[in-house]
Amino acid sequence: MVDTALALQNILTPPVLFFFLGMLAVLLGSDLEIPAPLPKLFSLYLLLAIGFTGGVQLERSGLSLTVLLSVGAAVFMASVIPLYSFLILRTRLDVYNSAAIAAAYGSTSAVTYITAESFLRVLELPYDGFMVAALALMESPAIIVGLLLVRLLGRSSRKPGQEKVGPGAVLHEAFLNSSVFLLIGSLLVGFLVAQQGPTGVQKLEIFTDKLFYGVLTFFLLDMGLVAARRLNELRRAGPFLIGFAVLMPLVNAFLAIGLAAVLGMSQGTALLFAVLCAGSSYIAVPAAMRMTVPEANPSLYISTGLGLTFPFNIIVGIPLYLQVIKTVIPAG
Amino acid sequence: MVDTALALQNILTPPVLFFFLGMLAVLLGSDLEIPAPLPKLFSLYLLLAIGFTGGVQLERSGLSLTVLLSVGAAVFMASVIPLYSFLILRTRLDVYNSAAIAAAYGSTSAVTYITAESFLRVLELPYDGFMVAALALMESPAIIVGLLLVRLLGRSSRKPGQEKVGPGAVLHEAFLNSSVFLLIGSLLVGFLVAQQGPTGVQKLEIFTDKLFYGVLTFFLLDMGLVAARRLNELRRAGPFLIGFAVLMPLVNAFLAIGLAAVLGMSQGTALLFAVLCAGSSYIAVPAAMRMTVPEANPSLYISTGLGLTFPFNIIVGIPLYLQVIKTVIPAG
Amino acid sequence: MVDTALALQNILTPPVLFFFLGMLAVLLGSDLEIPAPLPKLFSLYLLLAIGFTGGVQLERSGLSLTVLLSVGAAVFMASVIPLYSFLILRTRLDVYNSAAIAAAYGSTSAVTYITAESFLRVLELPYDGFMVAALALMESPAIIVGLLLVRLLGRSSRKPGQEKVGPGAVLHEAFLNSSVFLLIGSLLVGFLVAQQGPTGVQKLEIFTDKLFYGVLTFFLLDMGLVAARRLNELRRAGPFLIGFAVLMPLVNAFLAIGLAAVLGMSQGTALLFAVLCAGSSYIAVPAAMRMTVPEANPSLYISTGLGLTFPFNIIVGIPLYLQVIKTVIPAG
Amino acid sequence: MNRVDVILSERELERLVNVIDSCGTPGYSVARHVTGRGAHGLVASEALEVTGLGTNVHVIIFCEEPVTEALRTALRPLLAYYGGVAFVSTCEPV
Amino acid sequence: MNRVDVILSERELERLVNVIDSCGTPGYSVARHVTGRGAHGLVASEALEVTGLGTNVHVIIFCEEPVTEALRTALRPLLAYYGGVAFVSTCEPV
Amino acid sequence: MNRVDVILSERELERLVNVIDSCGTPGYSVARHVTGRGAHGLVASEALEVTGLGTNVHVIIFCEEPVTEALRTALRPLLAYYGGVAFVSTCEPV
Ligand SMILES: Nc1ncnc2c1ncn2[C@@H]1O[C@H](COP(=O)(O)O)[C@@H](O)[C@H]1O
Ligand SMILES: Nc1ncnc2c1ncn2[C@@H]1O[C@H](COP(=O)(O)O)[C@@H](O)[C@H]1O
Ligand SMILES: Nc1ncnc2c1ncn2[C@@H]1O[C@H](COP(=O)(O)O)[C@@H](O)[C@H]1O
Ligand code: NA
Ligand code: NA
Ligand code: NA
Repeated sequence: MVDTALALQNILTPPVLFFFLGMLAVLLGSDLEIPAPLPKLFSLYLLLAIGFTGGVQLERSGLSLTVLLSVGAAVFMASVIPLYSFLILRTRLDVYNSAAIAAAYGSTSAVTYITAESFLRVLELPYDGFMVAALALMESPAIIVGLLLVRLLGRSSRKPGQEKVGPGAVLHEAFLNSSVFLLIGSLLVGFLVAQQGPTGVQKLEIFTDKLFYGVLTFFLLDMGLVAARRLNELRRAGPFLIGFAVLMPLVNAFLAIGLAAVLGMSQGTALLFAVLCAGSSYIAVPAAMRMTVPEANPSLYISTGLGLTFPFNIIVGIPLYLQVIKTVIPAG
Repeated sequence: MVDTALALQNILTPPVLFFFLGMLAVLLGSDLEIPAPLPKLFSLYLLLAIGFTGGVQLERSGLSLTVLLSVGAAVFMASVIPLYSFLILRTRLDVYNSAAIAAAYGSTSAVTYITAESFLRVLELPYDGFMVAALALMESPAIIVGLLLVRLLGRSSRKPGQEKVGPGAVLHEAFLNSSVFLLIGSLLVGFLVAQQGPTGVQKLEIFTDKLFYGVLTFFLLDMGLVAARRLNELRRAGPFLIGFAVLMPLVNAFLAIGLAAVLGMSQGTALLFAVLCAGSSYIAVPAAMRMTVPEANPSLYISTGLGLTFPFNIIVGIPLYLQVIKTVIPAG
Repeated sequence: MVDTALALQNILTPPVLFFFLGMLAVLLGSDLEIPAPLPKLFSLYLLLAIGFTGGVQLERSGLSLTVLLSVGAAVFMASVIPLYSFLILRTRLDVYNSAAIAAAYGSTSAVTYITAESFLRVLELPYDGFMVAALALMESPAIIVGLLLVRLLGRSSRKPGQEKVGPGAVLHEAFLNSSVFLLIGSLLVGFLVAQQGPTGVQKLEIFTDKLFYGVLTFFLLDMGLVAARRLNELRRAGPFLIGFAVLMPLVNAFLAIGLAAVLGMSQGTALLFAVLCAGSSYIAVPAAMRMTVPEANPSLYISTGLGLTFPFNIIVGIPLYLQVIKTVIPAG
Repeated sequence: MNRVDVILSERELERLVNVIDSCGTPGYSVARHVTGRGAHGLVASEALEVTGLGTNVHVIIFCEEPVTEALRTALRPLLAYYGGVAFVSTCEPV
Repeated sequence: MNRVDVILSERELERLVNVIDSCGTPGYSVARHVTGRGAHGLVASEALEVTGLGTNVHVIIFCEEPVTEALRTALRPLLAYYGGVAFVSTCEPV
Repeated sequence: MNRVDVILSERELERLVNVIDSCGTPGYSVARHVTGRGAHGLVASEALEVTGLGTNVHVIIFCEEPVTEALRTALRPLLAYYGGVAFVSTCEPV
C-alpha cells in the first residue's frame, strides 16, 4: 500500500538520517549535544536563506492570481485548523491549553517545509518557490485565532489583580515575532534584490543556496535530539494527546491536498501546501502563547509538536502525502 | 545633485538591505536577536578572511613605493584626525571623553571598509587589495595619540590612590588587541602562503572568498540591530555629538579624497582610503579606552560611532564619497 | 637529515600557520579568544564531515580484508600502547594518573589525523579514506584498557563510602561518548547515503568537503590558543612528563610504521596510521576518565596531550613520519 | 543592605527591568541562559532556546531596605502572572 | 528559608538533579558555563569545553530547612567523590 | 563563613583573579556574560561583546572571615578605578 521506494528515498537522505541519529543519541543516553546558541544560528540562517530565495522566486513569478490564491488558501487553512482543533482538544483539556495547542497546529513548521522542499529537489519534481510566502503568512492568523478563542471563552477565570495583555501586544507578537519578521523581511530583501537584476542574487546564492543542504542536515541532527527528549515528556501527556499529534497532521494534510487539487496546484506545490497544513509551529506560536496565555502549559504545546508531529511529518508524512498527491493530482 | 542611481545601487544590495532590516526590527520592537557569541563568530571570520586576502594581494603587488605611500598616508591620517577632533570635542566635553571619542574617529571601522570593498566589486571598479594593510595599521596610532592627549592634559584630576596604567600596557593594548592582532596575523599568513604558490591560497579561498558576502550580509543584519539600539542612546547625548557624528566623517573623507588625488590613487583605492578615514572604530579603540581611560563614558564613544557614523557611512557615505571621487580623480 | 622542504611544506600551509598564530597570541599576551561554544561548532562539524566522508569511502572500497586488517591493527595498537605507557608512567606517577595518561596516548587525536589528511591532499599522495573507521574505533579500547588498569591495580585506595561506577557506565562512556558517537554515526550515514548512489553524497559534499579546509584552519587557530595555555601548565608538571609527551608519540609512530610496512599499507595510509598511533586523545578520553577515575588530575592528562604532543605532531611529527615512511615503504 | 535574587523567564526580562528601574534601585545584574524547574513543573532547557521561548534569567539586585520594600510590592503581581521566584537575603558592601 | 548554592562539574549535573529531586525541593535553577578554581587545584576554562570535560555548573535551590537537611545528607558523598562545593545561607521570599 | 559576590567588567577579570589568589582564597567561581546597570550608568549588553568591551563577570568566593578581610582591602582600589560592585554575606558549608 505505502510506496516503500518513495519512503526509503526520503529516509535515506542525509537530513533524515541525521535526524534519526539525533534521536538515537538520546535513546541510547549519549551525551551528544549541540550547545546553545548554535541551533539558533542554524535556524536564523535557514529562515534568512529560505526567505531570500522565496523573495527571488516571487519576483520571478510575479504577483499573479495563482500566487494570491495559494497564499490565500494557506491563510484560510491557518485560520480554520485552530477552530476545529480547538473543538477536539476541548473534550479533554481546558480552554487555555486547547487554544494554545490549536494555534500551534494552525500555524506551521518551517523545518518540515524546508525538508519537503529538499526532498522535491532530490526527486527533481518542480514546485512553486513562492510557497515560502505562504509559510511566512501562516504564523500570524493562527496566533490571532488562538488568542481570540482565549478571549471569548476563557476570560472569566483570570484573577482581578493580574496584568492584562492588550490586543496591541497580541498583534505585535503575531507579526513582529523574530521568526516571522526575519522570514518576511528576507522575502522582501530577496524581492528587491532580484528586481535589480541577477548579479546581487548570484553573489548571495553561494551562501543561501550551496550551504543550505548542509546546514539543514546539521540542524536536523539537533532537532532529532530535541524531539527525542520531548518524546519522553509526551509519554506523560497521555494517549489522547499522542493520538491527536499523529492524526491531526493527517487530517490537515488530506484537507490540504483536496484544496490543492481544487485550486489546480502542481504535484510539487501541493506537497508543500500539504506539509504547511500538517506542520505544527514551534518557533513563533510558543513565544506568543507564553506571553499572552501563561495559563497554558508550554510543555504540552511544545511536546506534541516537536516530539511527535514533527518527526511524524519528516519521516512518514512527506513521502505519504506525496504518494496520495500522485493518485489525486496528475503529473505536470 | 546626488547621483541617485549610485545611491540606489548601494542601498539595494543584500548587505545594506539587511542592515536596514536590523534597524527596522529594533524600531518596530521585534524581538529579533543574533545571540552572542554569533556576531563574534562573524566578526572573527571577516577579520581573518580580509586579512588573509589582503596578505595575498600584498604579496602579489610587492612592497612597492605605492604601497608604502598609501599605508603611510593612512597612518598619518590616523594620527592627525584625533588631534583636530579633540580640539572640536573639547569645546563641550571633558578631556577624557574628548580624547576617547577622538581616538575612535582617528581609527577606522573594518565593516565599513568591507562593505565599500563589496560595493566596488558589484560595480566592477578595480582597487588595490593591499589597502587592508592600511586598515590594520590605523588602529594603533589613533589609540596612542588618544592616550597621549589624556596623559598630557588630563593627569591632574587622577586621585593618588588609583591604579596606574603604564606605557607598556598602552602599547600592548594598541598592538595586541585581539582584532588588530588577528588582522595583522592573517595578513602575514596570507603573505607567506601566497609565496608558496597558488595551491594553498586556492584551497582556503573557498572559505575566505565564497562565503564572504553571505557572512557580511548576516553580520550587517546584526549591526543594524546594534546600531538602532545605540541610536536611541545617542538621542540622550545631545545635538552637539549628533552633529559631530555626521559631519566628522564628511570632513575626514573629503580630506582623504584630496590626499588620495595628490598621491595618485585610482578611483577604487581612493574610495577605500576615504572610507578608512571616515570610519570610527568600534572594535579596538573601545577596549583600549576602557582600560586606560576608565573616566570616559563608553556609551558616548560607542554610540556616536555605532549609532550614527556607521549607518551614515554605510548608507550615505559610500556612494557619496565615490561620486565626489569621480569628479576629482579621472577613471583608471 | 630532516627533509626541510617537506617540513616547510607542512608548516607553510594555512592550518599550521594559524595554529602558530594562536600560540603566538597567548605568548605575546593578546586577548584573542574564540568564545565558547564556537570551537565546539568547529569540532562537531569536523567530526560530522570526516565521518560522513569516511563512510562514503568505506562504501566505495567495500569491507575488504585490507580494511579489516587496517582497522584491526588500529584497535590492537590502541590496546597495547596504554599497557607499555602505563609501565613507564608508573615509575613516577600513581596508578590513577598513570592509567589516565596511558589511556589518552592509546587513543588518538582527531584533529591531528585531519591535519595529516589535509597535508596528504596538498602533496597529492593517495591514501585510503576508510582509515577514518580506525580513528573512530581507537577511542573505546584505550578507555577500557585504562579503566581495567585502575580496577586491577588501584582499587584498594578507594574509600568505602564512595560512589561506585559499574562496568556498564564504563562501556557506556567508551562507546556513547558524544565524539565517538557522532563519528561512528556520521560514518554509518555516509555509508548508507553512498549506497543510494552519488546524488545524496554530492548534495552534502559542498558542505562537508568545500568548507572543510577553512573550518580546520579556524579550528587550529583556536587549538593554538588552547595548546599555548596548556604549555604553561605543563611546565609545572616537570621534565619527566615533558619528555614523555615528546618521546611517546615518536615511539608509537615508529612502531606503527613498522606494522604498516608489514601489513603492506601505502605511503599515505601508513602516515595516517602513524599519526593515529602517535596522537593523544583530548576529546573522548578526558570525559571518560573524569567520570570513572576522578582521583586522576585532569590537568595532567589534558596538558600533556594538548600542550605538547598535539603541537609536536602537527608541526614536527607529520613531516617527520612521512620522511621515515618514504625510506621504509616504496612509493605506490 | 539586601540582596534580591529574581529568577523568571527571559521573555519577561524587559518588564522586570522596568519594574526594577521604577523602584529606584542603584543597579542590577542579569545572567541569561539559566534553566531550572519550578512550581509550574516546567524544566526549561537551553535546547529550547530555538523555540523562541528562551530560558530563564537570574537577576541580582543589591539595594537598601526601602528599595527592597518597593521591589517586593512591584514584583509580586509580575511573579503571580508569569511565574518565577524572588528571594531576599542580607549582605554588606566590601 | 534557605538558599543552597552548589558548584560542581557539568558532567555531574544529571546526578545532582536526581539528588535534588529526590530531596523534595520545590525547584532549582542551573547556570552553566561557570569556570573557577577549587580544592582540586583545577582551573576550568570555557576553552576546554571542546574536550568534553565541560565547565562547572552553579545550581541554586531555594527551600525550607527540612529539605536543606535532606540535601546536606545527599550532597556530601557526591561532593566527596567528584569534587565541588556547596553552601547554605538564609533568605526570605519577597 | 562568608560569601563574597563581585561583579565587574570582563576586561578586569585577570586583575581580579590575581587579587583573589593573592588573598589566599580556597577557590572561586566565575560566571561570564553577565549584563547590568550600575553607578556608572552603563547598561552592558551581550550585543556589544563584538566591540571587545565585553560584558560583566560575576565572581563568587566562599571563604573564612580573615580572607574576606584581605579581599575587602584588596578589592576596594580595583572597584574604585574600574567600577563594579562587591558584597559580603554569611553562609555555612553543607
Ligand atoms: N525553589 C526554587 N529554587 C531555585 N530556583 C527556582 C525555584 N523555583 C523556581 N525556580 C526557578 O524559577 C523558574 C520559574 O519558576 P516557576 O514559575 O515556579 O516554574 C524555574 O524554571 C527555576 O529556574
Ligand atoms: N571557595 C570557593 N568559592 C567559590 N567557588 C569554589 C570554591 N571552591 C571551589 N569552587 C568551585 O567549585 C569547582 C570545583 O571545586 P573543587 O572540586 O574544590 O576543585 C571549582 O572549579 C570552582 O568553580
Ligand atoms: N546595585 C547593584 N546590584 C546588582 N548589580 C550591580 C549593582 N550595581 C552595579 N552592578 C553591576 O556591576 C556592574 C558595574 O557597576 P558600575 O561600575 O557601578 O556601573 C553593572 O553593570 C552591574 O552589572
Ligand atoms: Na499546520
Ligand atoms: Na577614521
Ligand atoms: Na595514540
